[in-house]
Amino acid sequence: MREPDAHDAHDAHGTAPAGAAVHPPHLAHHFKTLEQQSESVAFGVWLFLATEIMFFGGLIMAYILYRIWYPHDFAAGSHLLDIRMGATNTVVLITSSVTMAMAVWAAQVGRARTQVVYLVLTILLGSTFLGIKAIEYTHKWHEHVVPGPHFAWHGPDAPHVRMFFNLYFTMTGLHALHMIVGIGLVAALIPKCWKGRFGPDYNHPVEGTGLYWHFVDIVWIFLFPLLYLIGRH
Amino acid sequence: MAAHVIPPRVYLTVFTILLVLTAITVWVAFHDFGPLNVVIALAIAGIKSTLVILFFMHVRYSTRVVKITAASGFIFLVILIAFTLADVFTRGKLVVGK
Amino acid sequence: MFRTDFPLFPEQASTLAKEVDSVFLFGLGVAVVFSLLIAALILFFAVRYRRRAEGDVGQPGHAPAVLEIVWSVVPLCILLFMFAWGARVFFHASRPPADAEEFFVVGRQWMWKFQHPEGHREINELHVPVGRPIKLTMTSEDVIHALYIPAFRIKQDVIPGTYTTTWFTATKPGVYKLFCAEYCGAEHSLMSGRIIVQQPQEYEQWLYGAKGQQGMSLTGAQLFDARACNTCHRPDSDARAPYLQGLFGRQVALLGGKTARADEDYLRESILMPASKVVAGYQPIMPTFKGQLTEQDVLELITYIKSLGSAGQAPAGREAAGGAAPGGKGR
Amino acid sequence: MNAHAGSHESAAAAGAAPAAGAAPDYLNDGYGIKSWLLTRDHKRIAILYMFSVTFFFFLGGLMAVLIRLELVTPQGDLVQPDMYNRLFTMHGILMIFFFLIPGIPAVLGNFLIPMMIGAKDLAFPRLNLASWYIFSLGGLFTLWSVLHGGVDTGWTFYTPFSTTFSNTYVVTTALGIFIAGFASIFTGLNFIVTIHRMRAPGLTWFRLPLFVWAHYATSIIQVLGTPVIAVTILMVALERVFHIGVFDPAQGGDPILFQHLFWFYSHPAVYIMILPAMGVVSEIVAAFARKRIFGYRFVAYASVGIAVLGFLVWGHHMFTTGQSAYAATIFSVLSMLVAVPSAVKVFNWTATLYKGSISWETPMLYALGFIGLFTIGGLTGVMLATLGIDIHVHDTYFVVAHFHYIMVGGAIMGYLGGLHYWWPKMTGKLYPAFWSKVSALVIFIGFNLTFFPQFILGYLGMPRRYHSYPPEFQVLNVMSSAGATVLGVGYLIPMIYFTWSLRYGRRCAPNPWGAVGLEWQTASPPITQNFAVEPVVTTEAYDYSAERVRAAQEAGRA
Ligand code: HEA
Ligand code: HEA
Ligand code: HEC
Ligand code: CUA
Ligand SMILES: [Cu+2]
Repeated sequence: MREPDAHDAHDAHGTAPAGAAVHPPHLAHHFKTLEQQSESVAFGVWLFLATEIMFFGGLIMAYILYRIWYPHDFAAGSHLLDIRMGATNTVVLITSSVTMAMAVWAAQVGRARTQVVYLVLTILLGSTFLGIKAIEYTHKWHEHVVPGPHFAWHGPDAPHVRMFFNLYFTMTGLHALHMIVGIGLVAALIPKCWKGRFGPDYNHPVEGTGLYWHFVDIVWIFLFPLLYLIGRH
Repeated sequence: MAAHVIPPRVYLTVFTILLVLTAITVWVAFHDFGPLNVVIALAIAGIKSTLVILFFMHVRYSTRVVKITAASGFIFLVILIAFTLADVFTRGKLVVGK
Repeated sequence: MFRTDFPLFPEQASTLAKEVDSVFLFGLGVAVVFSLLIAALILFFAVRYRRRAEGDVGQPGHAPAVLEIVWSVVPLCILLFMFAWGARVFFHASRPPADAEEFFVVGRQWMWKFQHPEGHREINELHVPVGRPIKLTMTSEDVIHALYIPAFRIKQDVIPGTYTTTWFTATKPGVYKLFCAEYCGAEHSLMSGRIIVQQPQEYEQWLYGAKGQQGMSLTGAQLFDARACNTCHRPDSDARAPYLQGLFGRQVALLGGKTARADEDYLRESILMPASKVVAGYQPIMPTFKGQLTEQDVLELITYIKSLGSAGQAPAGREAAGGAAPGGKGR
Repeated sequence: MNAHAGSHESAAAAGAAPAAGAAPDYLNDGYGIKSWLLTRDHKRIAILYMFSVTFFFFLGGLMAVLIRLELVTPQGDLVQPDMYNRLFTMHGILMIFFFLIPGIPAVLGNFLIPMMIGAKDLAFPRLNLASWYIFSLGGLFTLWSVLHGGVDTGWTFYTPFSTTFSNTYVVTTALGIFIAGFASIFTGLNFIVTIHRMRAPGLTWFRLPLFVWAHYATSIIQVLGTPVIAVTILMVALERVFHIGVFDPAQGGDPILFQHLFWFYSHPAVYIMILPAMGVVSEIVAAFARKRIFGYRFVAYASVGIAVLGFLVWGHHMFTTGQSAYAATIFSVLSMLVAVPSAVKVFNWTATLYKGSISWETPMLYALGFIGLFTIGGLTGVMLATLGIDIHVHDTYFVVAHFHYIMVGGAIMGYLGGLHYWWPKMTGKLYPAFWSKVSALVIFIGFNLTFFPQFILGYLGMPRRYHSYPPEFQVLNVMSSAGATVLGVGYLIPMIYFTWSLRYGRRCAPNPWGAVGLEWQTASPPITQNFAVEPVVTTEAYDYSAERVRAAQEAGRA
């Protein structure tokens, strides 16, 4: 559903209308040309990403407001985040974006094995990101800043620090969820790549997934400075 | 096929720039530029995401509607934030007795 | 019991009512004129140009740009005029006059608590003198409510965690309905009350008839002692906390370089969440009083602090203009 | 828009003659439940949606009936206050999120857009089907909540009442709305891509029917606005379950932030509800005045203008909530601006009637009703946007009357007009003309009787969401309840004759109205592929020249 699949079966409606005799195998019945189809898919994915921007936007709005209201508490909360892990994760995710871009490139030039290699790399990097995130989450648990009954903060204004961590966990949690979905989408591509389905003519599933993956990367590019880099000096 | 195939060389260049920018943003965070810290951090994030959008996501080579779509998400987000903050910053500011 | 007589227009009982009604009547006029115009044109055309024969078609008309401009610009001008007029009334309604007497209102599910500046408390009922501007400073103990007095044409949401204000000058003695206009739960429709507007003498009588009441600032002062605020907030030079005299209305320098204006919200926050805005030059040692003081207590404390003088009308011997801190500590 | 003489005639001929071609119409292209539930045909999906939204409409209507019954007397005697609060909440939620927002786009838009642009289907047929399933899933969550006792927060979910005080099924309902929101997003996304990429040769932007323009504008809002309500409602759910505190003043959160986020979507959402109806009205007025819509380009731009400007005015729901007075001023002036494109539309429709050839068929009656009632609703909206007036009438029945005038008098009139106009297209059957005119009249009268008194009540100061009220408001309330009964009957009549017509209705000609839209150039009901031969368009939209109309009528009779 992330990647609106226009790859509809074209046999559903019985007899194809006259004149549609030269319908390439990857072309859904209601499109006229492969180009029309792949442009539609890319455009569709982009619209979906615009939606996603607004989705994260609501949270970012809340975050900005409270950060303006409670600067010290947010800085105090932020200091507890491990900047090395955050930075490492940024690098990991950017690298995964490159491997994803390379996978799309490999599809465009029709190299099946290369595609698979890059997609596997992307999955590995994505998993690394999630692994590091999981370690961070456990640290936070031991530091008693995970929202819930376990939360404990020994400083002034615990509620506002808790607000920081609530937002931190909601935002990074939703981001991680998107990562998981992304890994699933990439994994779903691999069998088809292996069989050499994608080439110069037909590669929009890879491209669409790639767009999604890069978007998730962009979200992190913003989350990292917003969450980790407050008042460090 | 979004016809244009971007050579891997471009990806590697962008990748390098992204890494450098990440390093800069971390470095900046540990130095005090006053209120500029936030501005710099967000500006760098903006540049990084623009690079990703233009090259990794091929928007530089895409049709106009895709460009507009990509931009519109951010524009409407800015509208949401700007108007809401316009309220928050001026709340309770109406001076008594004027 | 079915009433056959019913009002079509609400009573006007405040200075604001006339203003609101004038804009309203203007808006209504615009609405009626344009609705009738459109309806008349539609009906006229639909009859006049009804289809007479099966194969008839309309006469293709050319749309002159002038026409489009006219029917965009004319409504636009009317609209901007309405906006400007409405905004004027609104600003008038949002800015209490400086000499308004301040009453306090606390809303909670599902009742209204009022307190007069002299300290008298009422529930679901408020006595006010006619002809004097009255400012209501309001907060809520639970959810959002809204104080609505139709005859005065005022309405303002009452929000937990912050203060909102509204004001009115009643013009006619009488009893007026008070509603809660913001949905607040099961008995939202029963959260109503009365505003009793009296002649000033009557009002004074009523006030002094209400026995055993003392001024809010006095109860506030007692609380200030009872809660040991005065152990830190003292006038002497080795006090651990800023002296609060002349504080109200001033710009306060905060830790971290920002400043804040010491209004009601600031005072409230300073008492309930002291660490969120720490005064420059002090340690954040003030304990939070959240959960220990009722909204009522907080209001009384605030009234007391305000009674200690405010910026611009500082008590003798201290100057507010220079910003020099009482007790020599930097602010 | 239409196919020009040469090629469209071949299309019409091929499609129109059921006997001539091999392809069966879409209703007969496969039978059985599976052929419906797994269909990817936009027309069948539209029908699925039609059943869903009709169901939700009557459920919401039933609650309206109970609301009006309760309000016959000033005391709260029919139901408990708790129950009353659930009734209006569920009424609002069902009507808005499950009836009107999907209503016209997912039913009429879904059915017609591909045909109007000469395409075989929407760009993403599977996504289209998925969106119906997603919508149904959201509906099930909401129904589950209704059956277990419902929600009592008002459809606006204001915090902190909804997050910390209500003890009803807020989370499940919120989830229902969250899920249904994605259906709306996917529909919008599908439309945008389709309109951009799938137009028939020769069909340039300014040859598109205004119905398509209106849906294009609507889709922009669906795509950019809906995610914000999704995340907001998600935060409400998180707040209820994990107490994340973002909207809870007790934890330093700001309840007004919730209102900003909520209205950032929900104001534009009112245009999701009205723009498609405006599109319908443009089609009907052109077809029954046999005239090109006056100022076509201005009407087209007005749709997009409303959609974009509509994002800048949300604060007008918050004038008295403690929002800053400066922000309120900005929002007020912007609200005034958004009324201008609406005015442009109303004037252009009216001007279209001038020297038209107007026939008083049922769809036209509904469309004219729309124009009148929308004008009243819109002008009272402008009064609400005037700051000085809103302090008095905010959260009173004046507001209730305003939005019912637009949504019931406007949008539903538009929807019903559209159904009556395209019913022969969708089903190939005719409904009884007499009864349909009666229904239009009954609905118009019942509607005004129901909601006009509410304007007066509102200005008198009767707050909304009131289970009981002071006795002096009774007469007007009784009038309103009486009107609602008439209105309810009015809605039942079409329900009956539409159902009747499915079985017993006369088979209609492919083009019973002699309309020239591309959707009328093919069989009624259309074949699965819509057109046997891809149409080529060489003329402007609404080319109601005498020859075209005669040709259309002849082809129609064939
Ligand atoms: C389909 C739905 C729909 C539509 C289209 C509109 C359209 C408009 N609405 Fe409405 N509105 C609602 C649905 C809708 N509204 C709902 C549901 C609520 C209540 C929500 C809740 O709290 O539960 C509401 C509430 C609401 C409020 C808040 C009231 C309050 O709670 O205090 C306001 C305030 O500004 C407002 C304004 C407007 C305006 C200015 C328009 C404009 O777009 C109207 C423009 C149209 C015209 C102006 C008419 C045509 C013009 C002419 C004929 C030309 C002549 C014109 C002039 C000379 C001015 N609306
Ligand atoms: C699309 C949106 C839509 C529609 C179509 C309607 C339709 C109707 N609405 Fe509603 N309404 C809202 C959206 C809508 N409403 C919203 C958003 C609110 C605010 C909720 C809130 O405050 O949170 C609201 C609130 C609202 C109130 C205010 C409640 C309050 O504040 O206390 C009232 C009161 O009269 C009302 C009445 C009606 C009536 C009489 C109809 C009629 O048009 C309904 C007609 C339909 C039927 C009657 C059903 C069909 C017929 C039958 C089932 C047959 C049997 C019936 C009879 C023979 C009588 N509505
Ligand atoms: C343990 C000492 C202590 C007690 C007890 C105490 N305060 Fe404070 N208070 C402080 C200090 C220190 C500050 C300055 C730092 C800060 O803003 O937190 C302060 C600041 C304030 C301020 C803001 C003053 C300014 O100049 O802006 C207000 C108002 C206030 N206190 C009110 C009260 C009230 C009312 C009470 C009793 C209910 C109280 N305080 C009890 C220590 C105390
Ligand atoms: Cu209190 Cu409604
Ligand atoms: Cu609105």
